[in-house]
This record gives sequence, structure tokens and C-alpha cells, in this order.
Amino acid sequence: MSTAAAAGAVDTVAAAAITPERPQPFAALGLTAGEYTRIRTLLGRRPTDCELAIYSVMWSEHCSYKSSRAHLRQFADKAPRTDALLAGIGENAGVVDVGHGYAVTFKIESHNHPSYVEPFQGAATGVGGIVRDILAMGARPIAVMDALRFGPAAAPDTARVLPGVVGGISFYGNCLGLPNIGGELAFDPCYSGNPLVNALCLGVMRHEDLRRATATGEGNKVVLFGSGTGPDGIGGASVLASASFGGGESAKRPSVQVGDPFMEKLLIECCLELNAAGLMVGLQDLGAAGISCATSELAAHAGTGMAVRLDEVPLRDPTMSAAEILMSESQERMMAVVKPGDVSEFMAICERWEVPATVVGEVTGTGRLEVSWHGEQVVDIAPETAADQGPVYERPARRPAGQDRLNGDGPQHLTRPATGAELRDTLLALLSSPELADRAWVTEQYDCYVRGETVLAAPHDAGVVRLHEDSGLGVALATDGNGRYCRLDPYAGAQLALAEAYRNVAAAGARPLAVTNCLNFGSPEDPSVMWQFIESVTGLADACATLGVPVTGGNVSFYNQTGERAIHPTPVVGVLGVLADVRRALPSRFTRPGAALVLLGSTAQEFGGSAWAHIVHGHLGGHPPTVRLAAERALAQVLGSAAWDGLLEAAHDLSDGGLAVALAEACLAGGQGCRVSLPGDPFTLLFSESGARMLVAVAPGAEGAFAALCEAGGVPATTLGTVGGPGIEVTGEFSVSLGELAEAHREVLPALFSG
Amino acid sequence: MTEGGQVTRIIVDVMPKPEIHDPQGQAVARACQRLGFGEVTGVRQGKRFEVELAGPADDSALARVRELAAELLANPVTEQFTVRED
Amino acid sequence: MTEGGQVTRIIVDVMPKPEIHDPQGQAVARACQRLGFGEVTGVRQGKRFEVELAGPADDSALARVRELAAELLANPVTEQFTVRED
Amino acid sequence: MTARVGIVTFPGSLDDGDAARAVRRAGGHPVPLWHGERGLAGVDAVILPGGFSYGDYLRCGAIARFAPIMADLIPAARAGLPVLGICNGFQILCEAHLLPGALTRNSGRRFISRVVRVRIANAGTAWTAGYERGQEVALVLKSGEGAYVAAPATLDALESEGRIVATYTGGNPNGSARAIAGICNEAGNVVGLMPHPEHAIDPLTGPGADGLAFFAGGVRAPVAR
Ligand SMILES: Nc1ncnc2c1ncn2[C@@H]1O[C@H](COP(=O)(O)OP(=O)(O)O)[C@@H](O)[C@H]1O
Ligand SMILES: [Mg+2]
Repeated sequence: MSTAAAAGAVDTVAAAAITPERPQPFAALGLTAGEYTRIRTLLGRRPTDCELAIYSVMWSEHCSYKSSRAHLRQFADKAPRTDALLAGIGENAGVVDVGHGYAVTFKIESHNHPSYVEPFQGAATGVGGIVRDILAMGARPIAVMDALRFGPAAAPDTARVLPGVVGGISFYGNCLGLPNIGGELAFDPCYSGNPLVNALCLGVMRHEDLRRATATGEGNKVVLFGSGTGPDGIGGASVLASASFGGGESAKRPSVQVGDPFMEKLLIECCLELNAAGLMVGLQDLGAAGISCATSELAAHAGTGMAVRLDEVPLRDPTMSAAEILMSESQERMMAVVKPGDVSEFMAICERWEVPATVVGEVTGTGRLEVSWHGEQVVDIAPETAADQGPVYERPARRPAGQDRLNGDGPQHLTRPATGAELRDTLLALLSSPELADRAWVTEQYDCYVRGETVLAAPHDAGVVRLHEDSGLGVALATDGNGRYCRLDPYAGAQLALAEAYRNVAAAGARPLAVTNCLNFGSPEDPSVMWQFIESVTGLADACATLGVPVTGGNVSFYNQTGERAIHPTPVVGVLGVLADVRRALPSRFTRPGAALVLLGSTAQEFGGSAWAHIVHGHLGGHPPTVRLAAERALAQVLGSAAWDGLLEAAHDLSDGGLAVALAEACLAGGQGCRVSLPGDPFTLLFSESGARMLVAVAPGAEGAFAALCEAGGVPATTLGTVGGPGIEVTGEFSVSLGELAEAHREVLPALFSG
Repeated sequence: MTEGGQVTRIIVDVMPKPEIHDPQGQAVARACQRLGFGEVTGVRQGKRFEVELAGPADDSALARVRELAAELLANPVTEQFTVRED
Repeated sequence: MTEGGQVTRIIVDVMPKPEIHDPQGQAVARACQRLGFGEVTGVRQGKRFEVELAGPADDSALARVRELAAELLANPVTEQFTVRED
Repeated sequence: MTARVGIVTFPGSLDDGDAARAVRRAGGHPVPLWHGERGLAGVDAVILPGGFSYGDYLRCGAIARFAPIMADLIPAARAGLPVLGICNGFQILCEAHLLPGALTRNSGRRFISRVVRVRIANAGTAWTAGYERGQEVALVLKSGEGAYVAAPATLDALESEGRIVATYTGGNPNGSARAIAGICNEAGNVVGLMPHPEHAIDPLTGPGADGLAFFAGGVRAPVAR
């Protein structure tokens, strides 16, 4: 390595002090003139190249939440009071007490843009990143989920992107030994060129294992461990190189990051063993902004300083500059703070797991983040200025011009199926649309069995995993989001996303406890998008308060748009619930003939943004279904009691496609037909998407007790018929065999994507 | 494979681009070291396809296979390929 | 990668033995047909390794890599390999 | 006396915990074995569990085969120690030449995770003695490289010697030669199985409990054939 040359060319703190006029490529690094000036003011001089690199990544939208932070505060400000929250917003992931000395942590995060550029690696590294967030809390990652949205199913680009994304999630998650317990798959033209790839990870720990990202204790060592640092994800830094050295010096930089799930698996086991041995004072994952982020956040959280020798960082590419090392987003790395006396034991455990580990610096009492490069000082900043004092913008927001017209164009003029035969055709059309077709083509690529704790996974409403074998303690998780509802009304749409995820968790018999969210939106510089964003955040925060479930963490993804066209506002909401005994969890399929079928909740004519309007008529307009949070809460309480008392055999929530689709799904999954009669307008009962509804199969003999429970809980219950028979028979309207339903449902995704 | 007629065999080598992280090659290199092949300083692992075509081995056959490689056999974002006659 | 000294690059091609059924190659061949490459009559898919060695590219280097290929890089039950200088 | 069943953890092993649980449920005593150590701790049988040892880089099982513990396991297996390789373990046994043939990419070229029905074709091995010949069981298949291949002569020999232990029924999910889901060595003490019996030991977390008898089999004293 040409040490002298590298050191000679580097921009030092001393040099910066005496060359205030040197032009710096702040704009190419994504900083505004105002932000650049602010950096100069904070430092009292111009930044060095390395400092500029740090601020540019730490103050990016992605890391600083500069457009969203002012609004995200509502999640904390309006959060319902709860004793269950051991760590909340602001940590790598929120931590929730679930009893028996266990706590769980979970978070959802986006990897949208990288997954469009290179679907396989983009999605794979998305899983890797969120798993490290969970690991950084001291938890063992125990399950993953994925919420996916693509352009039209038949579009050539979807054929490129979808199989790659699913393959990447499968590759990375399976190789880590994390069961995939659920997720989402949606198609809409608005996601062409902007697929949404949101990955969720769930972790579990004993209370005492909780770790925080903090660098306390002067003299403690800073250890970087995991993969080597390479020139990944440093597009911006090459600007610095060419500005400093007149170009031509920097080697070709990769356009994508490649994940190494094997290293991540070793990193997980290694971290858990280090944590169990009590060898870590602080722990942080390296994600976006890499070493810049890890060092400045660790030091800022502790209010300490840190001295880092950048030339100690093991490199995959020796031509990397100091700024590039600071910005590199190389995967599968963690940073720990370790007492000097523990370093050798720490290293021994890393060696046993074949995880490279290097001491790169020390905690200091200076309150400064000081970075050196071959003996020269290249960074000297107050870490909190990078980590916590980024710009905060109140961006202008305006209700979009076409919003009233959109809301005025309701679905009431759409032609409705009138006869039994037409109702039957409508059901088949919905079931055989890519939007509602069987997801097995995707979910069969995911291992849901590994670890032996998965009680429910796809196609059930919620994923359920056991935490504790003796007691049966476990958790349920579901994610939901409906871009069409949010496009029509982002405030209500975000609440409906929460309501649906909450309902899915309740359908398993679990008690909903906490919320994570991934807010996928267009450009915050577009006032219409900003309006959608603020409406959604406000709606979600309000609904969380009403339902009594706090937001514990999440992620914002802006700039999901092609040119001027933004995606539908798409907040994806994950709800976590707890089950005292997973042996009482409810599946979503009908397996026992003779069970009574009961519809819970009440149905109104609600077709705005519905699957029927979208799939049959290609129509989007009007208003989404009414949000009924009190009814959701009552429903969840009834379900929880009924599951505990063993009154139910199955429960399936009603959402896209209404009762008709729910019936078909529950019948197909369990291999049983059903006979039902509809007390009212068949079309409305079958296809409306009113919320706060669920379909349940009552355990034979428990009908009376269940009816009493519903009555006491204020939940309307309508007996529709019974489970059993060769197909779905709707009295007086139509019947359709399971075979015909299965064929319509199951061949769709294989035919599209098995090429 | 084919009944009569001319058969041409074209080789397509697909390798990870040099600037792209290759954890697989690194793992193989580490395994070499452990097995006592200490002189191995690096390994990159790629794919090799032998494509059999009906018809003569002319420029148009090569061009077609190049098209095929770009579309199916290699991932243009992370891999590079070479096409040649066997 | 290495500090100074000579570096030799040796190529190891590993292919499934002809008598071994190659479902993967067949799947690629079918995909070719579907994509409109009807002239493709068969595909076999194997691996290509680029092995970097410290030291000169002499017979002993080739012999060592042949040993490495036989022991690690190829599975002698199902695969055959060739070793050559780059 | 409870049988002690060693379960080897390689870097990247994933189903070692599940295998241990299955052994316990079957009445045995699981003994963790570490890839980097020598010696088999005097166990009565060994399971090589599923997972992605060494990331499945190069070929599945190719790097794990050279782990230090294999230097003791290979001769012990040849001398009659009951060894069950599940999924990645099966791949390792093939790479170590304790079993013939190899496992290659699924014919559909995608990872498959699903419940499969498997017919027990040989109930005389150390691990399948708890089944009836011809019995059909539901297990979990989850693999990307599960297609069994071998030279035609090897396949003929496996068939004629009764060394095909299990075959897929009701469809061949991955393109395995002769629908092979599992095979054994000549002595019947070494069995490789692509589907996972350890994920079929409890209806709560799997398709049922059909897989449990594999572990009860290994837990019994090895049977001379
Ligand atoms: N939409 C959101 N809702 C709630 N919390 C959020 C949201 N977006 C980000 N956060 C919180 O802000 C903090 C920083 O987020 P992020 O940068 O994604 O974490 P990390 O630095 O671990 O990648 C985290 O605690 C995260 O949970
Ligand atoms: Mg983090």
C-alpha cells in the first residue's frame, strides 16, 4: 500500500484551517449551500474532505430524517402510556416486554431503490441491514417478514424485478436460518420503476441482554468486526476524490453492494456469544453511512469522545481514500465498545466464529470525534453535530389539486354484478388476479420451519412464533398497507393500514401490543407529497393513541418516484401482539366440516379503493372504507377471549375483496368447502371492504358461549352457514367447486414468474 | 443431442465484475488456505456455460449467443461475460 | 492484493460429467427456447475459477492447482475439470 | 441407558437446534459437537444437520467436508457408527464420499420450502427401523440444491441393493434422479435424507409428527444388517 502517497494527498484539519477558500464539492455530495454554511459555522472553519463526507451522509435525508423529523415527533408525543416499552423511538429498534423475563424487538425498513437497480442483491442486503439493527439491541433475530410492491404483474420490468427480489430475500433469510413468517405482495402501476421492498425483523432477548448504542468509559476500545471494508455505496465520495486529486485516481466503484449472509450468520452467533459473556459496553450496527454513522452515534449517545485510526480498518480494496472508508456501506459489519481488559477474550470469541475483528480506536473524554489517517488528523468534530443536529425542515405541504376530483369520482356508477352467475364470475376474477392470487410461488421460496418455533406463517393472517417452549409464550406479527386507500385519503389510509395489521394479529388470538412502520412516499420537495406524508403520520399517530398501541420504531423512504410521478402514499404498518400460549393461536383456514361460520362486524356499502373497483373496473376514486377503531378494538378483545377459551377453530380477517375472497381463501387453505346464506344485498355482503370484520369458524358445541361473548363485547355476529362440502355454495346465488377455485387461484403467479 | 445437421459449441464464461464484492470467491480462497494451499492469494468463482447450437459456427451464431448471455446467462449489473467458440 | 512478488493466474473449468444428468443445464436450455433462442439444442452449466497464486507460472504451480481442483474445487464423482494458465 | 446422539455444528449450520430437540423428544440425549474440534465424545450416533455450512459457497457441503471433526467422523462412519445427514448433512456425506452421488440445483432453479410426502423404501437402516417399508410420511423439504444425481450405474446399484431409503411420492419436487429423497451406504448405518424429519415432530410447528421415528431409530442401538 502506498502509505506516503495516500497520507501526502489527504486533506487535514490543519490544512483546512489555513485554506478556508478552497472550493469544496458540497452540492455533488447532496448538501445545500445553506447546509454547507452551517457546517462551516459549526466548525469555525471549512470542513476537511473527511468531515464533509461525514456530514454529507449523516445529514442526508436517509440518516437525518430532515424532512420528516418534525412530523414523526407525533409518534412519541401522542403515544399511549405503557409499561411494556423498554426502549422506544430513537434506538436502533424498539423493545417491548412480553413477560417471563423476555423482551422482543422488531422493526421494518425499506430497501426500495437498491432493489430496483439490482433486485437480488438489493433485497438481500435489505434483509441483512434490518437483521443487524435487531442484533444491535442485543437480541437474537428470530424471524423476518417482507412487504413487497411492484408495478403491474404482467409488465416486463416486473418479470425482471420480482423474481430477483424474492430470490434475494430467500437467499439471505434462508441462509441466516431466520424463518420468514409473512409479508405482503401487491401490484399497482404506481410502483413501476419504484418497487417497494420493506423488510421486517423480529428479535428476542432476556431483559438483561438489552444493549444500547453508546460509547461510555474513557479508555475503552472501539472494535470493528465482521466483513472487510470495501468501496461499496460510496458513489458520492468519488466526487471528493476527483475534486482533491484532479480525478483519475479512484478506481472503478461498484454500482451495487453484494450481501454475504454467511458472514452475517457468523456475526449473529458471535455477537450473541460476546453479549452473553458481558464483553460489550456498547454495540452498533453499520448500515447507511457506515463508520461515519457508527462512530458519531456511539460517541454522541454517550456524550463522550472517540479517537479512531482509520488506517487500522481492514480494507478489501487498498486504493480506498480516507473519506471513502468513512462513507463505505459495506455490509455485515458491527462496531463494539469493549473494556481494555476484555479485548483479548473478545478477540478469542471472534476467532472461534472466524469473524475478523480489529481495534480501530478508543473512547476519549474530549467530547470530540477525532479521526486520524496515517498519523494525520483528518476529522475533529463534535459528534452530536453530525448525529443529532442535522437540519430539520418544515417543508411546504399542500392538498393536491386533483384530490377533490378524485374523492368526488366515487364507485357508485360502476356496473355491479346482478345475478348469481355474475357474482360467481366476479369472485373468480378477483381470485385469479395477480393482486389476490395465491402467494405460494413466493412463500415457498422462504423457509418458515427453521428454528422449530413457527406456529403460523403464510398464508395465515399473522405470523406466530413461540418464544418459550414450556409456557407456550409467543408473539404474532402482521404488516399491512393499502396504497389505494392512502391515495384517496392518506389520513384514513394510514389508519386503515394500522387497523388491518391490528386485526390480523387479533385474528390469531393475540393481544396487539406495539407498532412499527415504514413510510414509503414520493419526493418531500413536492408539497402534494408532503401533504400526504403529514396526513399519514398524523392519522397513524392518532389511531395508535386510540388503539393503545405505541409506535416503537420505523423508517422513512422518500423520493419513490419516476420523474414527476410519485407512488401512492404507502405507509406499511407492522403490528406485534403477544400470545400467552401459542397452542391456542387460531389458524386462518377451515379444516373441520360442521363448524358454524360466523361473520363478525357490520357491513356497509364501501367500495372506494376496493379490490373489486380496481381489478374489475380499473377504477380508483371516492373514499376508502370508514375507519372504525372502537369496533376494531372490541373485535380484537372478543377474538382474544374466544381464542383463549377455545371457542374458535379458525379466524380470517376481511380485507381486500371482502367476504367472498376471505371465504375462498379459508376454504382453499383448509381443503374444505362451505355453505352460506347471505342476509342482505349479496354483492355488498360479498365484496364490500368495510373494516372491523372477521370470519370465524366456531368450535362445535361452543356456539352459545361464543354468541354470548360477542354480545357482551358489543360485536355484531351473523351466522352465515357451516363449513363443509365440495365447494362454496351461496344459497340462491351460486356454487363453485374447490377445484375450480384452486385452479383460478394457484396458477397465476407461477404462470407469470416461473420463466 | 440433435439428429444430424451441424452442431456448434460456444463457450460463455460469466465472472463477477472485478469491482464487485465476491464473498463466494473469498470463502473458497480461505478454504484453500485451510487445506494447506497457502500460496493461493485469491479466488474468483464464476460460471461456465457450454451452449450447443444447431447450425454453423459463424459470426451470427456468436452474435446470437452474445445476446443470450446478456439476456439470460449473465446479470449485467454484477457480472461480465465472454463468448467464444469451443 | 499481495505485496510485490509475482502473481500467477490459473483457470480451472469444472463441468458436470457427460454421463451425469444436468437438470440445471436442461432448465437453462428450456429457458433459452422460451426466450426465442430456438436454435439452442443443449446447455451444460459448470463453474469457472480464477485462482491467483504467489509465485511464477511454472509446471509446479499448475500441478498444485490440479491438486487443489481434484481435492476441493471439483467433486470427482460428478464433475470433471481442466486446469490452464490464463 | 439413553443413547447419546452427537449433533455437529458447522459455521452456517441452521437446524442443529431442531435436530437436538427432535433427539430429546425421541428420548435420546443430544450432544453438541463443534466442527473445529477433534473427537466424537463417545457418542452412539451422529447427526449432520441442515443449514448452509460455509454459506454453501463452492458446492453445498464441499468445504464442511474438510472440517477437523470430519477426520474422526469419516472413519467412525465406515466402521459402523450410525450417521444421519439431513439436507446440508446429506450434501456433506456425499462430498465426503460416505454416500455416492451428489445433490445439485433443483430443476426449477428456485429454493423450495414445502411439505412433501415421502415413501420409506428401506426400513432396515439404523435410522428407519421405526417405519414400515412402503410407509408414506409427511416431511418438510426446504432446499435449493436438492436434486440427487449419480451415474446411471450407481443409480442401478442403489436400486438393486435396496439402498434407496426414501422416495418422493405424488410428484418429484426437485428433479431428483428416480425421485430419490434419501439413500444409505452398504451397511445401512449412514443415511442421507433431503427432506427434514426434525421439522415434522410436532403438529404445532410442522406438518405432523411423522418424522419423529427417524430419531427414535438413531437413538436405538445401531442394527447390524
Ligand atoms: N416512521 C418512523 N416511525 C417511528 N420511528 C421512526 C420512523 N422512522 C424512523 N424512526 C426511528 O428513528 C430512528 C432512526 O431510524 P433509522 O435511521 O432507520 O435507524 P438506523 O440508524 O438504525 O438505521 C430509529 O429509532 C427509528 O425507529
Ligand atoms: Mg441501526
